[in-house]
This record gives sequence, structure tokens and C-alpha cells, in this order.
Amino acid sequence: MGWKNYMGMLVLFLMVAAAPLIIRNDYYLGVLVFAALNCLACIGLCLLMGYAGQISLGHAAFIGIGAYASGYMTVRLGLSPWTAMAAGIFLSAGVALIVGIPALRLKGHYLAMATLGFGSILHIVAVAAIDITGGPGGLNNIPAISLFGIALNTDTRFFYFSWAIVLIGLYFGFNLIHSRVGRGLRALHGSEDAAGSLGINTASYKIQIFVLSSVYASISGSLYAYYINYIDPGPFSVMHSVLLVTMVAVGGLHKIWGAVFGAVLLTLLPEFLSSFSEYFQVIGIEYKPDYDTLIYGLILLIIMLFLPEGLFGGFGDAIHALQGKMKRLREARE
Amino acid sequence: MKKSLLMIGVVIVLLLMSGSVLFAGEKDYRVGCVFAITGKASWLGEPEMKTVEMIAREINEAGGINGHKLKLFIEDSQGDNTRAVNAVKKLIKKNNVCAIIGPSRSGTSMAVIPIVQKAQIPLISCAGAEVIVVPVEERKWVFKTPQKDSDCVRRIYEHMIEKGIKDIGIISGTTGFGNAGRKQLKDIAAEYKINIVADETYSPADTDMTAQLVKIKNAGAMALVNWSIVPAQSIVPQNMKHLKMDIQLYQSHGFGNVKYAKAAGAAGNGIIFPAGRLLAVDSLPDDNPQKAVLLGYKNKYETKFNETVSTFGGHAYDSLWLVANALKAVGDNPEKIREQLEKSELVGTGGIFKLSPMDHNGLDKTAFEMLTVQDGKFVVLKD
Amino acid sequence: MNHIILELINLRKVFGGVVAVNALDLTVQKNTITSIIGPNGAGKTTVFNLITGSIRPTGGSIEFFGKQMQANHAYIAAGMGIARTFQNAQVFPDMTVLENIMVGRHLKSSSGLIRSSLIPPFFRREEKEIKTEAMKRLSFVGLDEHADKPAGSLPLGYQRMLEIARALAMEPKLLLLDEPASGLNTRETFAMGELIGRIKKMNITVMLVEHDMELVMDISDKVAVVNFGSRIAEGTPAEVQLNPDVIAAYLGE
Amino acid sequence: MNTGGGFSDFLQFIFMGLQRGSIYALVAMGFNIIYNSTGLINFAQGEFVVLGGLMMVTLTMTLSLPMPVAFVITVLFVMIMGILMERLTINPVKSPSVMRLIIITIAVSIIIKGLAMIFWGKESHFMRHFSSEETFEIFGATILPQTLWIIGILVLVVICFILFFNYTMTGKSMRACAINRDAARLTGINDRNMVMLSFALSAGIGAIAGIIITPIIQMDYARGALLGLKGFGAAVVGGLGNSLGAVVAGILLGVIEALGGGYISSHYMDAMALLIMLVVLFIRPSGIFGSVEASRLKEF
Repeated sequence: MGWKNYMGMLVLFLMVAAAPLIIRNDYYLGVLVFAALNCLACIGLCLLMGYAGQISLGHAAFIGIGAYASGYMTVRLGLSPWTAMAAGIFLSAGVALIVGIPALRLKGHYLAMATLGFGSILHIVAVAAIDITGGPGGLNNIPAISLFGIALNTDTRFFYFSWAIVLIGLYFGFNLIHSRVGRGLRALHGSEDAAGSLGINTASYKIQIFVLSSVYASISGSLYAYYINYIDPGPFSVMHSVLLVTMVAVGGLHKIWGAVFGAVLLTLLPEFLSSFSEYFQVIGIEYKPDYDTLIYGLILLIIMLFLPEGLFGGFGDAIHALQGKMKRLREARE
Repeated sequence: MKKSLLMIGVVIVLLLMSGSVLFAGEKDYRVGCVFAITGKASWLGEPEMKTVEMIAREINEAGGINGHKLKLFIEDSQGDNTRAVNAVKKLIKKNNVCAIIGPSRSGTSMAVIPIVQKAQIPLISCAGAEVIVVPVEERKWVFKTPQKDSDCVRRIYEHMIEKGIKDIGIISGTTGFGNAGRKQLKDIAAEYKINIVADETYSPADTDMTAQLVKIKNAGAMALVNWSIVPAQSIVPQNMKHLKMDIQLYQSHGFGNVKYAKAAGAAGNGIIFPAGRLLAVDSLPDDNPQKAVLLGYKNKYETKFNETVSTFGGHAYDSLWLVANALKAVGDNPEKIREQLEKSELVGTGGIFKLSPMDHNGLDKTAFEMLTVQDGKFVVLKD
Repeated sequence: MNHIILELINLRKVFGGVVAVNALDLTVQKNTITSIIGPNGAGKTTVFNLITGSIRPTGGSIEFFGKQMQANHAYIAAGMGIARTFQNAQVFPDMTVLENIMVGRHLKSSSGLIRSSLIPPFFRREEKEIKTEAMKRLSFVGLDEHADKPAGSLPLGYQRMLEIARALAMEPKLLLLDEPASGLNTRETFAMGELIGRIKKMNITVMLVEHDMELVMDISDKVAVVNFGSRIAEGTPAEVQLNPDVIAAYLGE
Repeated sequence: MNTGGGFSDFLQFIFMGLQRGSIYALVAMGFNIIYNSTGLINFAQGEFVVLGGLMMVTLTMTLSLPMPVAFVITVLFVMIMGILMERLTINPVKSPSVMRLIIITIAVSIIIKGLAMIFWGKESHFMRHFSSEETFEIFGATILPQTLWIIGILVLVVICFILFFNYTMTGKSMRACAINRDAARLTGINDRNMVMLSFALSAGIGAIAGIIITPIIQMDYARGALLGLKGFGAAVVGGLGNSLGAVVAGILLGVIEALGGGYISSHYMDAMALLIMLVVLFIRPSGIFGSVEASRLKEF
């Protein structure tokens, strides 16, 4: 089973390698960098939601922790970006542990609301703790990160860097789900009673995966800070948490590829919509970015009502069905 | 699985390429604009967008600049940093603009500074916070047209000294604008020997500032400065009225939208705030050098869009004219535009601009007029 | 053969005001098949849940290998060597049959989150071991050819077999089977009986809750009859069948 | 800094807290009605409040309808929206997982928000108070007539609520469904209709909250999320499903926020109610009134 995922990674690797040769425009590379950052957070969220079956509506807070740890430590303490990123990871993991232990005893709606509350509180802190976060004014002059002495300060370089991290994240994710731990998680999702009866410490696993997904989010946040070189509380609001959940759900909850697909698709969606709006104008319909919110909501609702496995899941099912049909046809002919 | 991924890749690439087909005529002067047209800060971006579209049309109908048409590329930041960064990149890399106007908000302006600095494209921000152009050594390519918040603070403090007010409370909205103003208020207070006895904040989503106001009242403040740009600021005078607080309320130039005065209702009467003269053009003396420009803009805007002008649209007006004049003088080379901007002079809506290599704003405190609210209207303060 | 593996002493469980298990005493000897029978709602499954630690007793105690069990989570009991199946066959429907059994090897392997995520499965010896062991259990119950199907797609009879294979993968000392034959047809029930017999031969002690009397009487070494949470009879199948209390309980008073 | 002024300040904060808390209480009651009949938390609850407020602004300020007429039309309008939501998004989904339901209601909240933005724009909407804006003075603290309206209407809603669920057939049927759906169905109660009715009632209560608070807070399209979250906080603190608990808890949260903002720090005022919600969720998920069995309305 597993090899397909690793083949997929190879395909993605080739696509990433080739992309800057085809896409010569830094602007689109920049958009794809944001897609990569969302991907990273969504992979972590997908491990939590799709595999461990636990919802989090506060994941933007972990992105924020990563971003602010990176921002604060590089700007105010003068640490290197890598050290700051590592510190962010530990900080996120620590916060996830503290919040996760009580929160993950809760189920379903309670957990959703608890994480939502947690996310809101952290956002309020980011706005109010001006001495650390710079408050609404934010932190600027965050340095670029460098790798082997090369500063990643162009879009092409950062594009490769961010997608390389996504590939590493995918690699860890796939290893995990095809391992003892991953099976334990999926078992937990299938039947918590049965999983327990086989010796799986369900509570501990939920917390571990929550911590892991917070680490993914934190790295995504650190990269954001090094890419934009400026952070303020805006992008780490509850709305962004909801958007991440939307990405995972639209792509397909139960497949990591779904999360990747959903993240890329929804990051690019405003681009599509704005270029469509130019076409719409020709035929006399005025499309305004005001409608974006509505379109996001409609897409999410339609997917959840009619394609609960998400676009990627639905896509996969369709291909399966098609393959089955072809096979049967071939057999019938022989 | 492999096939499907490949398919997705192909579709994405195709869609991306389709967008770049649209381009303007080769000889046009291309200027980019990034405004918060939608989203929570749309009250800033909407008048800005309307203003630049109106002026650009006017310029083009008059034959363009040096025979070139002025082509505007307007992007919506939705008041969001990520989108603003994307938008500025798009303008620079995809639309090849020679200068950028905007963004509307202080936070988004800060977010895009590194990009224009690196790409070496001049940017004229329409946002208030002074840090956008200070320190000038690190802001070689960045300019802004709204008046400086430090000058606004000075005008308020001077007025207070005149009235014998020493102990004041401050309350600010938790946005980039509010935060920057709060810092300036605290930094400059000592210069005027003013005591800040209470320092409170409220979030843009806040609905009731009673708690903050009671604290300010108890701290013995003789006047209150409400520094904010969000609509929630008009709740402060209402709450004060409900609490029967009768100390003088000062607002910042972020109050410069007549809708805010209307939303404050009767409670708004008597608020004092420094702002550009655009808001009170009717009560200006005829010999004021700005009056002609102001009246012209105001009349055109109000006839065309059937809504009251705000200072925010005025900032976009000034920015666009600065760029248009520079284009006229030196053509569309970004470096030359930058140099030209640094020696520009303009009688604008925000004041009389005199930019220099050391001052990328070019306004001083005389750009402000002390205004007051009278029955939901702004008038020049008489005493 | 007289070695006692599990002993329930004066066990009691009350849900709200309802007494589900009342002063129950029961001993289970090593390498035997002990069945608990009784009418619906007699508290049989509750006894299993108490033994596996998914619920805590209100009173009394459970001794496993002479030591009092303190398990308050199912996974702790599993760690002590107690495996179980469920009345409503709880396979993991979205995982393949083989993967289901591989989950059963959880306690016999050790790699954690970090080690798991660093190295891909095909480079890890432990993964190979898990797979080999899982395949053995799969053959044992005779589901080899279904290895790669999603478990949810199997018919109920196979799902029950799969559940047992999964439990066996734990190499348990004690296996609790909760109505393994319910919903099965005669042929499948026969196969199930035969399978349970083979499990006993592997030196695994089996406890059984079952309604199919033929199966129970056929394979059990000892039968305990419970009603309203109390034991009303205990003995060999033959003894129990003649007990007047049992007949009364089953036919109604 | 001098926080003197003593009692009158304290009273002022209490009034402010009552006003905030009443809204949280109404939102929490809305959560409970749907929770009891379906076991789901409606993440679009806050949007009902927004819809109520905005619709009322249009009817009274733009169309100049008299207050009572506008009030009724608004509540009916939002109730219809609630019914539409249930019919179009909740009802058609057969045996959904909890996560899917959560995401569906989130999607609905985004859609309502998007629609509200398109129809009413992004600016805050100003609405005149129900009666005069002249404040009364009580022991040195001031109180707005609108605050009295808010508290009065909350009391009225609670009374109607008790009467409805205890003395009408429909109300009793809804309670029966909440306790045991299967049993209720056997006695001939149409449980699907009861679910729809619960959405309608919940939306109606949300609308009332929106109507009465708008004169004070100036409604805009984006306010739903925070109102919803704090209302949920009240529902949790009061014990999810226990509506009288929710009312007490909502007012408690409002008062704590006001006192916290007044005596501790206004910068963290919004965080306080949320923090209390988290602590209660973590330590006592059944709510602080969870064990109060005496309440006859426990299920609702």
C-alpha cells in the first residue's frame, strides 16, 4: 500500500523541481510559497483530524507561536533563524502538551470549542502583549533564513526551500501512518474500544499526535516569518484556523494527499477567482473579491454534503470506479 | 494516483499561465495600487480606490501624461498582510508597474516594505503610522501622504496646554494605527509636561468601553484622547455620554470620516481633533492656499459617487498626483521617479507637501487644522 | 491443570441504581475454556468489561495470576496479557485485513512516534517482523486471500475470525470472546468452534460469552450461569444442563 | 492609579456586565435548544444574532417601520433562516460523523457571513435605542434605558421558555425527544419536525439577542464568531443542555468580564470569558451547574 504514497512524493518532487522553469514569474512562485506553508500546516492538521479523528479549530495559534518565536528571537534577542525556529518548535510542542492533556479528554464539539477558545485567547495575547509581540504594530526586520551560507531571500530560493520542507513533512507523515504508531492512530479512529483492547494507550496517542501537528504548524509559522520578514497578529486569527480546517476538509480528511491538494487549491482559489473576474467583466457580470467569503463557504458546504471524503477522496473513488469498470470490460471481452 | 497528481499539476500550471495573458498596452505608464477594498478595513480602501480611478480617468481624458496613458493596476489587500505582500509582488513582477500607491493600513504597509526595498520600486503608502517612513535610511523607496501622527499629537497637546489641561487619559484601538499613536502620545507627553494618568485600549471588535472609561474617570483625567481608526471609536463618545463624563474628548486624524461623527450621534458634539482641511473645506477662509484643490476634489468626488469625501480618499488623491507629476517630469523609470519624489512639492488635500531626501512625508504640523464636530458635521474649531 | 489464572472475588458493579453484577465469584483455570452463559441482560458483557479494565468495579476484586488487577484503562489489561473480542465485531473498517492484525502486534513492538517517522516502513526490521507475525495469524484463521481487502468489506463471519486473529496477534495469556458465534450460520459456527478448540491447544486460556448452547456445551471445560448479575450455577457442561435453577432461569419462573 | 469611586464604580461594572451577559445568556440558550434536540453544536449560532441585528436595522432605520412590527418581522425572518439551514444542510445528511456536522455548521456560518457582507456591506450599522438615550443615575452609577430593555426582554424570553416547554404540547414533545428520541417516536412524535422546530426557536432567540443589543454595539457582519464563542462559553459553564444554568452562567461571564476589564486589565478583557470557558471545560466539562438536578428544565 505504502509505495504509492512514496511514488506520489517523487512526482511532487519532480513537479516542484520543474516549476520555477515553467513559472517564470516570481509572483506566482510567491503564491506557491504560501501554498507550501499552508500545506505544511494542513499535513499536520490532517494527521490530527483525519487519522487521529480529533478536530482542532485553533491551529493558527500554533502557526502564530512559531512565527512569533522566530520573530522575537531573531529581532529582539539576535539569535540565528534556525535556533529561533527550533525554539519555536519546542515552545509549540510545550503549549500543545499543556493544552492537549486536558483538551483531548474532551470529545467532538467540546474539543472543537476548546481549541477555538484557545486560539482566540492566543490571538488576544498576541495583540495585547506589546512588549513581546509588538502588539498590532507587529515585528519587522525579521531576517531571512540561510541554508549552507546561502540567504534564502529570493522567491525562487524560498520556493524550493519551503517545498523541500513540505516534502520532508510528507516523508515523516507517510512513514508515520505506515508504522506501528500510524496503525495505532487509525485503529483509534476506527474503534476506540477495540484499539484500547489491543494495548493502545489512546489518550497518550492523541496527545502525541496533537503535539506533532503543532510542530508542523509551528514550522509553517517560522517559515512565514522568514519569508515575509514582518509579522503582526492578523494572519493568526481564528479565521485562519477555520480556513485550515476548510482546506483539509475540502481536499479530503482521511488522506494526507487530500490535505496537500486542499491547501494548494484553496490558496490558489483567490487567484483563479480574480482572473475569472476579468473574464466575467467581459460578459457583464461584475465579480468582487467581496464574494470570496461566500464562495469558500459554499465550496465547503457542498463538499461536506455531497463529497464527505473531499475532492481528493472523491477523485480517488472515481478513478477506482473507472478502473474497476475498465477491468470488467476487459474481462468481459476476453 | 500518479496520473491524478500529474493532471492536477497540469491544470494548476495552465490556470496560472492563463492569468498572465492579460496585459496592458506597451506604452502606458503603469502604476500599481494596493488598497483594502474589501474586508474589515474597507472603509479605507473603498474611497481610495474610487478616488484613484476617478483621477486616472480624468488624466487620460485630458490626453494622459506626456502622451502616455496612465494605466492603473488595482489590487485588493483585504487588509490582510499575506494578501498585501502577494499583491505588491504581483504588481511588481507581473504588471511591471513603475510605482505603487498604498497599502491602506499601517500593518500592511509595514509588511510590504521589504519587498519594495528589494525590488527598488517607489511606494507611497496611504497609511498613518509614522514608522512607515522612519528611519528614512531604511526606507529609501517608501513614502507616505497622510500627515505624521507625531504632528497630530503635537497639535492636540498644544491645544491642551492652551486650555490648561495637564492630566489626560488615553484610549486607543488595538490596530497598527492605534498602537503607533499610543506610542507617540506617550513619547511626546513629556515634551509638553503632560501627564498620562490612564492608558487603555479596546479591540476593533469591542462593543462597550465602559470599563475603560470608568478607570480613566477615576484616574482624574481632565481630557481624553481617543486614538483609533476603526469604527468602534465612535462608541467612546456614546459611552462617555452614558456615563455622564463631561471632560473634553480629543480624537486623532483617524476620526476623519463623517460616518464616524454620524455614528456617534449627539454624543459626538464638541469632539476636537486635528485633521486635514478636506473635512471642513466649507468653513475654510477663501484665501487658504489649499481651498481650491480641496473644493475641486470634494465636488468631483461627491457628485460622482454620491457620498461624502473622507480624508482617506484624499491620501490616495495626493499619492496619485505625486506620482503623476513625477511621471510627467522624468518618465517611468522607478529610480528617477524616486529621485523626483524626493524633491516634489504639491498642494494636496492633506496639506502642502515639501518632500526631501530626509523627509519622505513632506508635511508638518500646519497640515492639520483643529476641527470639531457640530451636529454630525466637521467644522474648523474657532478658538 | 489446576493452576488458577483468573479469579473474580465478590465482584460488584452498579450503574446508576441498576445492579449489573452482584457478588460474583468465578475462577478460571489455565488452558481451559470457561463459558459464561445467561439470559440477555444478565451482565455477562459487563463482566468482560470489568476484567479488561474498560470499567471499574463498584466492589470486590479481580485477581489475574494471583495479583489484584488495578487496570482502569483497557490498554493496561491488554498489557497484562488479556485480549478480547466484541459482541458487535469491532474491526477497523478502513484498514486492510492484514493491517488490522498488524495493529494486534502493537504490544509486541516498540517503535514510537519519532522512530516511526524517521525511517520508512520498508527499511525497518520491526515492520517486517510485524508483517510476518500478522500473516501467521491470518493463516491460522484462514483469511490469507483476503489480506489486502478493507476489513469493513468482509462478511460478518470473516470479521469475527479477523477479530480473533487480531487478538491472537497479541499472544495473550487469556482471551475473552464475546458471543463469537452470534449472527453466524451453522457452518460458520462449526468452524468457529473448531477454531476455539485450536486456540486452546496453543495454551491460551479462553473465556467465552455465548448464546449458542450447542457450541458452549461442545467446547467448554467449565460453564458458569449468571442471571441478574449473580452466579446461579457452575460446573461442567453436563452438570449445568441438569441444574434446576438454570432450567428455571432459561424457561422463566 | 486610583481605582476609587468604590461602590458606584462597582455598580457601573455590574450594569455593564448585566448588559453583556444577557446577550451571552440568550446565545447560550440558542445553543442548548439545538444541542438538546440533535446533540450538535451549531457553529452558526452567532450569525443568527448578526442577522437579527442587521435585519432590524434595515427595517427600522431604512424602512422606518415601527419597532414592534420590525421586531416581529425580524424574528420571523431569522427563524425562517434557521429552518432553511436545518432543511438544506442538517436534515439531508444521513448518519453523519460529529466532525462532518461541525464542519457543515461552520460552512453555514461562513455562508451567512458572506451573504450578510454582500447585503449589508461591511460598515457598522447604527440603530436608535428602543426608548430614550438619557441615562438614569443609581447610587452614582448610570444605566441606559436600553440596558433595562435588554434585561427585561431576557426575563420575558426565559418565562416564555419555561411556559413553552412545560405547558404546551409541542414543548413537551420536544422535551420528550430530547430525553429519548426513539421512545418519543414510538409515541407518535415526529422527531424530524422537532429538530426543525428547535432550529427555528434557536434562530429566533438569536435574532432577539441581535435586535436588543444592536442599538448599543452597532452591528456589523463580522460580529457573529466572537458572540457565538462567548455564548458557547456560557452554555458550557452553565452545563451544556441546561438552559437556566446557561442564563445564570451568561450573566456571570458578562459580569466577570466587566469587572475584569474594570479592575484588572482592559487589554485582556475579551480573553477572560474564554479563559473561564476553557478552565470549566478542562476541569468540569459538565458545567458548574451540571449537578443541579433540581431544575425541571434540565434537559432544555
